[in-house]
Amino acid sequence: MRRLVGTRTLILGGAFMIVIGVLVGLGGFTFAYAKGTSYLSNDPETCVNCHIMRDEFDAWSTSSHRNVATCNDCHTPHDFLGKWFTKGLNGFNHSLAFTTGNYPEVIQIRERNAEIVQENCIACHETLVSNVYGLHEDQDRSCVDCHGNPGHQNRNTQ
Amino acid sequence: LLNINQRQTEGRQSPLRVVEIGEDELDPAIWGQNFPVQYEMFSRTAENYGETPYGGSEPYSRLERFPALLRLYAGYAFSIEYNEERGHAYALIDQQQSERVLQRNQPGACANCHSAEAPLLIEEMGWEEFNHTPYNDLAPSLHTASSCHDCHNPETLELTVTRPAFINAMAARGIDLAEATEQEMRTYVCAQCHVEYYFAGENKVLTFPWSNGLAVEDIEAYYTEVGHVDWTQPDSGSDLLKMQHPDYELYSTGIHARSGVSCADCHMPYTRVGSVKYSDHWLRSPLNNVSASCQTCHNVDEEELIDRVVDIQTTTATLTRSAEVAIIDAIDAIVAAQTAGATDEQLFEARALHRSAQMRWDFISSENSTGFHSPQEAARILAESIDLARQAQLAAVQIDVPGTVSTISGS
Amino acid sequence: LLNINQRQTEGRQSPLRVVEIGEDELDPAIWGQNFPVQYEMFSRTAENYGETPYGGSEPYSRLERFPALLRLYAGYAFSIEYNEERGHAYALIDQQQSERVLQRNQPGACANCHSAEAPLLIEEMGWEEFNHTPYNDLAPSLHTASSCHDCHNPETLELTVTRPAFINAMAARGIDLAEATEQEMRTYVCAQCHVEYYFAGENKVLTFPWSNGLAVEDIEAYYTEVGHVDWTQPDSGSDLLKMQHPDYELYSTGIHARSGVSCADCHMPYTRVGSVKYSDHWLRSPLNNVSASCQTCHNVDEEELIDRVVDIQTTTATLTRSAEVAIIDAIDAIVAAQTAGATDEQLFEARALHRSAQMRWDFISSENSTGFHSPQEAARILAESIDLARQAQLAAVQIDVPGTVSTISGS
Ligand code: HEC
Ligand code: HEC
Ligand code: HEC
Ligand code: HEC
Ligand code: HEC
Ligand code: HEC
Ligand code: HEC
Ligand code: HEC
Ligand code: HEC
Ligand code: HEC
Ligand code: HEC
Ligand code: HEC
Ligand code: HEC
Ligand code: HEC
Ligand SMILES: [Ca+2]
Ligand SMILES: [Ca+2]
Repeated sequence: MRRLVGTRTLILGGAFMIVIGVLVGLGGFTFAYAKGTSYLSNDPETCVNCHIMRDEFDAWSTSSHRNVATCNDCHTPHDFLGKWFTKGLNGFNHSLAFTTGNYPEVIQIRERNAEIVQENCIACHETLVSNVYGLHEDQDRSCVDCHGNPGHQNRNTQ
Repeated sequence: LLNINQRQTEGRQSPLRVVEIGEDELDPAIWGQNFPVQYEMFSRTAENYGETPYGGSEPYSRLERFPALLRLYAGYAFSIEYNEERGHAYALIDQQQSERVLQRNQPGACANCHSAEAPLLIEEMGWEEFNHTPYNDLAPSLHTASSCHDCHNPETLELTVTRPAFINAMAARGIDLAEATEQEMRTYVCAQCHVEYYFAGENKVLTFPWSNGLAVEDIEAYYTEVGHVDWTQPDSGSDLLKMQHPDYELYSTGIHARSGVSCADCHMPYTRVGSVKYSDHWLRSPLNNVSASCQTCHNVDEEELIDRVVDIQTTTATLTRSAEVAIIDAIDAIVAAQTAGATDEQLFEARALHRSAQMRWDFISSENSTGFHSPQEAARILAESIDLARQAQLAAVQIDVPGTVSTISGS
Repeated sequence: LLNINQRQTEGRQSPLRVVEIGEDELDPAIWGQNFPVQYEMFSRTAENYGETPYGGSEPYSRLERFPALLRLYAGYAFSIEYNEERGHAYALIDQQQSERVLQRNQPGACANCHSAEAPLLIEEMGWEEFNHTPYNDLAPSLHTASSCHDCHNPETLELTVTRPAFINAMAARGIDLAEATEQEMRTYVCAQCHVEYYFAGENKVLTFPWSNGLAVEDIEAYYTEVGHVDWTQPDSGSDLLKMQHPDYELYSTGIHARSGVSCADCHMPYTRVGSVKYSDHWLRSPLNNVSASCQTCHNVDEEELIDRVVDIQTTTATLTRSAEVAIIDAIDAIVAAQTAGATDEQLFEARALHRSAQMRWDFISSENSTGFHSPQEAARILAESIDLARQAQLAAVQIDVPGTVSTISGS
């Protein structure tokens, strides 16, 4: 079971610096792929500019959420700054990984991104889960433990 | 997760509190005024939803269904009455009306898991005093079967453990309950009662035999170390151990525990009522509620999921019957040797093997999931039980008694 | 399993065909010109990646590691040499160099699963003829170990089954291979060889004993019906059955098979090479490749996944050793009874029980996943093996032979 721990803190300055750093990074790493803008768009297709995202895209397009949530609805924070900060950070990470080809055989979501997804689940399903998730300060249970992968359905437990 | 925490606060306030629930409030109906949905669900534990292939809420006599038990429990209270268990609503009355209580003097220790009054009485009387006071003397102060108070902090409603035996046993295992995650608490609240136990010493102090670990071998080692014997079987003369509902212990060895799945995940699945999810407080067989209990994690149709469970259980049940046959063969052989004049010294090995075989069989037979909580481990334990029982039988039939000539075996 | 099927297409698209592959082309190197990646991977089955806790590609002697086998296989070829199996590249040479072949005359039937030439020779010589021709006479025409041709249609590259024994056996089960789904074919191609078999009748026709079903009881019933005996063990005089690699049969009773997971899903997982996913043709232990083999479906870290496998295997291995002890005790008892002058008639029951016990033990011992393919079923079968072996021992020690007086057992 995945434990969700730690809290996300956004320091304005830091965020800006990274975002800038990332834009440079993106330019440098993936210009050749001409996908620098992928992370700045809300269109799922743009994620799939990287074939490596194909499995998740395919799984998403058959998931219960295909009509209700796009990649960014789940994978980037809903608040403005956090959104651009995350797009930047992921864009940097993934572009780097993609360019160097240095990433795991089976891609696994990172802790920080899992937390973001969790927040987004709750953001959309707040009323429904308010009762059961209102009980404790240290919420350590991931929705995905039971709901497999609503965005993808590419795990056996789905 | 800042904004989550904010929501939690909202969440915690959402159910409007009609009454202030006192620290010592035991009556579910009072709690129910603040939490009508959970109360309504919890009350349904009084409902009989019928039998499942190996479980369910029909309190049939296990002694009638499995006559072998009469022989195996001979001389012990369980041979008088032993039924399939049912919902929490019956926790107190089923105990009070059991022939095991009516015909035998039981200690107050029995009340630990069958009465919501237990924690308060323990505070009042003291731990040891509570346990060794005769059950019948305590009886007048026992009114509430299972209550919200067993598992919840009346103020915050957070999960909490209220039973000293569990707290002591976890301490003996070196586990700090203060560190427990919320997910672990969803199992620990159940592990206060759904576990193997015995009454230690003069004061009949309720104790869980966990200090060596939770595996059946660890539990046997513990009982050997403390020299515990539950009863001596009249015909075989073997000093035996009785296992009771080691649901938590068996579960702990299974793939679900390993995957972080808690008791509550399957026995109290979230259920949508209106626009909100609640934990289903109707504690029962998941086979009565497969869609909520299993299908969220297993995207498999209901029929197939039930088949998976029942196939696992049928394998366990078949091996359980084989173990019963083997143990009874062993008892017969021991009795025959005795009749032929074998001495206690000569019978020592056979009886020791019989003890080991029967406590293993009982560990699975008395566990309530018929092996589902840990399929391979249940089969392993029964395999060992059978092996030990047959060795007991062999030891007995090969005893050299005056009037018979040495047996011919080379082994 | 959705995404697996999706990925399949990817792999197949890419390759441009450099050469035309003839219908009877066996040489993987030629196929490799069109499919260099798969060829390169397949060639690695010649690599020794070492031992895993219970498997791996180190061809150690199983007889040295488990000396009990010498006693259990006494009088049969497997007591001469029997090693841990390794990669497909060695399929032919390991057979040719095995003392089981060098010291015993074996039929051509042996070549069915160890040589890519088999299907062509069968076409040429005829099915029965191929099987009963002495292995040594066939030897000169056997050159290729395992080939693409075993599993693929040379033209379309679709999966295809090429071995008559499998096709006949599935027909006997009433299964129409023409109806097989792509996912089923990902298991069937393996089930051509990774199965229990025997040589039927004078012509030594390779046959899989499946007409009653795949469970060990079904297989035993089949052999009893046709009155098959693999060999008579010299010291016990029991007519025994030898089980060989029932990988497919055991797998079929497991939760993975039930969930539609195929052999190829775990032993040939999709692997990214550059931008394309290929089926990893380096057939080996998944423990050597957990991330691709398991993590696609199990979102659990590698170490934990390995622990889960090894724990299941350790339980199986422990029970397997217990069964060996029990069976050897039975053999000893039978021998002792014989020495004491027991008649074949008196020994009939003990020997029959011995046969049933040993074929069950061998079913799990000779299966190659050490129980992982179906954990609970493996434990169940070993439990029965132990029970039957101890009953055989009991039957033997209780035989009434001239010169000894009736035993004292009441059972
Ligand atoms: C530049 C190519 C590229 C694009 C475009 C791309 N990804 Fe990825 N992504 C990758 C690579 C490569 C990885 C593997 C990185 C790793 O796991 O180390 C990855 C991993 C991930 C992960 C799991 C690892 C983690 O950091 O949590 C998530 C989630 C993810 N991508 C989401 C997205 C979303 C959402 C989009 C579209 C907004 C997107 N990706 C677009 C290349 C890309
Ligand atoms: C952008 C808003 C949004 C986000 C983000 C979102 N959901 Fe949903 N979800 C919905 C809506 C709208 C529905 C109703 C769709 C329907 O009924 O077809 C839904 C349906 C569901 C359902 C019921 C249908 C099913 O899939 O069984 C589950 C469970 C669920 N969501 C879980 C989650 C989880 C877990 C997450 C986070 C991983 C999540 N949702 C993220 C909007 C969202
Ligand atoms: C312990 C398991 C578990 C966890 C953790 C869990 N859920 Fe659920 N969820 C369930 C079950 C069971 C149901 C089905 C309820 C029913 O059948 O009435 C459900 C139903 C839902 C539904 C669909 C309700 C409907 O019927 O339309 C949504 C949406 C949902 N959950 C969202 C979430 C979100 C968001 C989280 C994380 C905050 C979460 N769940 C965490 C078990 C879980
Ligand atoms: C409804 C919410 C939701 C939507 C929409 C969604 N995802 Fe995800 N995604 C998740 C969750 C939850 C996980 C974590 C899965 C897990 O932990 O098993 C995840 C994981 C991933 C991963 C990492 C692989 C893994 O299984 O950990 C990638 C890559 C990814 N998503 C890409 C995408 C892309 C690209 C899209 C749009 C086509 C998308 N996601 C749409 C919820 C979503
Ligand atoms: C993965 C799901 C799962 C988990 C986790 C689980 N159980 Fe069960 N439990 C079952 C199933 C399935 C049965 C069999 C029900 C039947 O036979 O009808 C069962 C049976 C039972 C029964 C008997 C119910 C009856 O029908 O009489 C009890 C009591 C029980 N479990 C308690 C527990 C406790 C305590 C825990 C945690 C320590 C636990 N269970 C964990 C699924 C689960
Ligand atoms: C450690 C907790 C615990 C203690 C102590 C305990 N019980 Fe129970 N009892 C349970 C649980 C859990 C069940 C339900 C599971 C089962 O029946 O296996 C149960 C079920 C029962 C039942 C109903 C099923 C049956 O056996 O007929 C009776 C009657 C009963 N107990 C009597 C007693 C008596 C008498 C004592 C004292 C000698 C006692 N209990 C001590 C936990 C406990
Ligand atoms: C046998 C143990 C047990 C008993 C008795 C019990 N509960 Fe619960 N209750 C739980 C568990 C487990 C949860 C889930 C808590 C979590 O996941 O944090 C829960 C959750 C709750 C919640 C939080 C919302 C929800 O539905 O998840 C409320 C409110 C609640 N219970 C009220 C009650 C009331 C009122 C009673 C008595 C009528 C009661 N409980 C009896 C174990 C119990
Ligand atoms: C204070 C003791 C106690 C606690 C705590 C407790 N139980 Fe029980 N439970 C019992 C007793 C006693 C019975 C048997 C009642 C009877 O048969 O009269 C029982 C019966 C059951 C049954 C059988 C119901 C049926 O229909 O056969 C299930 C399932 C169960 N409990 C699950 C749980 C779960 C899950 C938890 C924790 C969330 C839990 N219990 C916590 C004492 C307890
Ligand atoms: C909170 C998630 C969750 C719930 C609820 C759950 N399971 Fe599972 N189950 C798992 C996981 C995780 C595994 C381990 C295999 C894997 O990683 O998928 C598993 C494994 C299994 C297996 C294969 C292992 C074995 O013992 O043979 C069966 C069968 C199974 N579950 C049945 C059930 C049934 C029936 C229920 C309901 C009573 C249930 N599960 C409830 C998550 C869950
Ligand atoms: C139905 C297919 C099949 C037939 C027929 C067959 N084998 Fe095998 N053989 C296999 C498989 C699969 C393996 C690898 C798995 C294993 O070793 O258990 C193997 C492994 C071997 C090995 C290497 C491991 C060891 O046992 O030392 C030898 C040698 C061998 N076989 C010899 C023979 C001989 C001799 C015959 C004929 C008497 C024969 N095989 C008939 C399928 C077959
Ligand atoms: C032991 C059986 C076996 C052998 C031998 C074998 N393959 Fe395969 N091959 C498979 C399976 C299973 C698949 C997956 C097919 C599917 O899922 O439809 C596959 C798939 C393929 C594919 C499709 C693309 C892919 O990678 O999934 C190609 C091309 C291929 N094999 C070529 C070869 C070549 C060339 C050889 C010899 C060097 C070979 N195979 C030997 C079993 C085998
Ligand atoms: C034509 C017969 C045949 C077919 C078809 C076949 N195998 Fe084998 N396999 C063998 C033989 C023979 C060996 C043993 C080789 C040796 O030890 O010399 C073997 C060995 C293996 C091993 C052991 C490798 C090691 O490192 O120990 C694995 C794993 C395996 N096969 C998997 C498969 C899978 C998966 C398939 C189908 C996709 C398959 N085999 C199809 C005959 C076959
Ligand atoms: C769910 C995954 C899974 C499936 C499906 C599966 N296997 Fe396995 N297999 C394993 C694991 C894990 C092992 C143990 C490897 C070890 O011990 O190192 C194994 C072991 C083996 C071995 C021995 C490998 C060695 O290390 O010597 C053979 C041969 C084999 N399997 C063949 C098959 C065949 C044939 C099938 C289909 C009929 C099959 N397997 C299906 C996971 C799987
Ligand atoms: C194609 C999907 C898939 C693959 C690949 C796969 N599994 Fe599973 N596994 C499952 C499913 C489905 C279940 C049944 C439980 C469930 O529904 O989650 C399961 C159950 C299990 C269980 C619990 C049942 C048991 O036998 O105890 C274990 C352990 C397990 N898998 C380990 C592995 C390992 C190790 C591998 C790799 C060698 C593997 N699995 C490969 C899908 C898969
Ligand atoms: Ca019950
Ligand atoms: Ca091997």
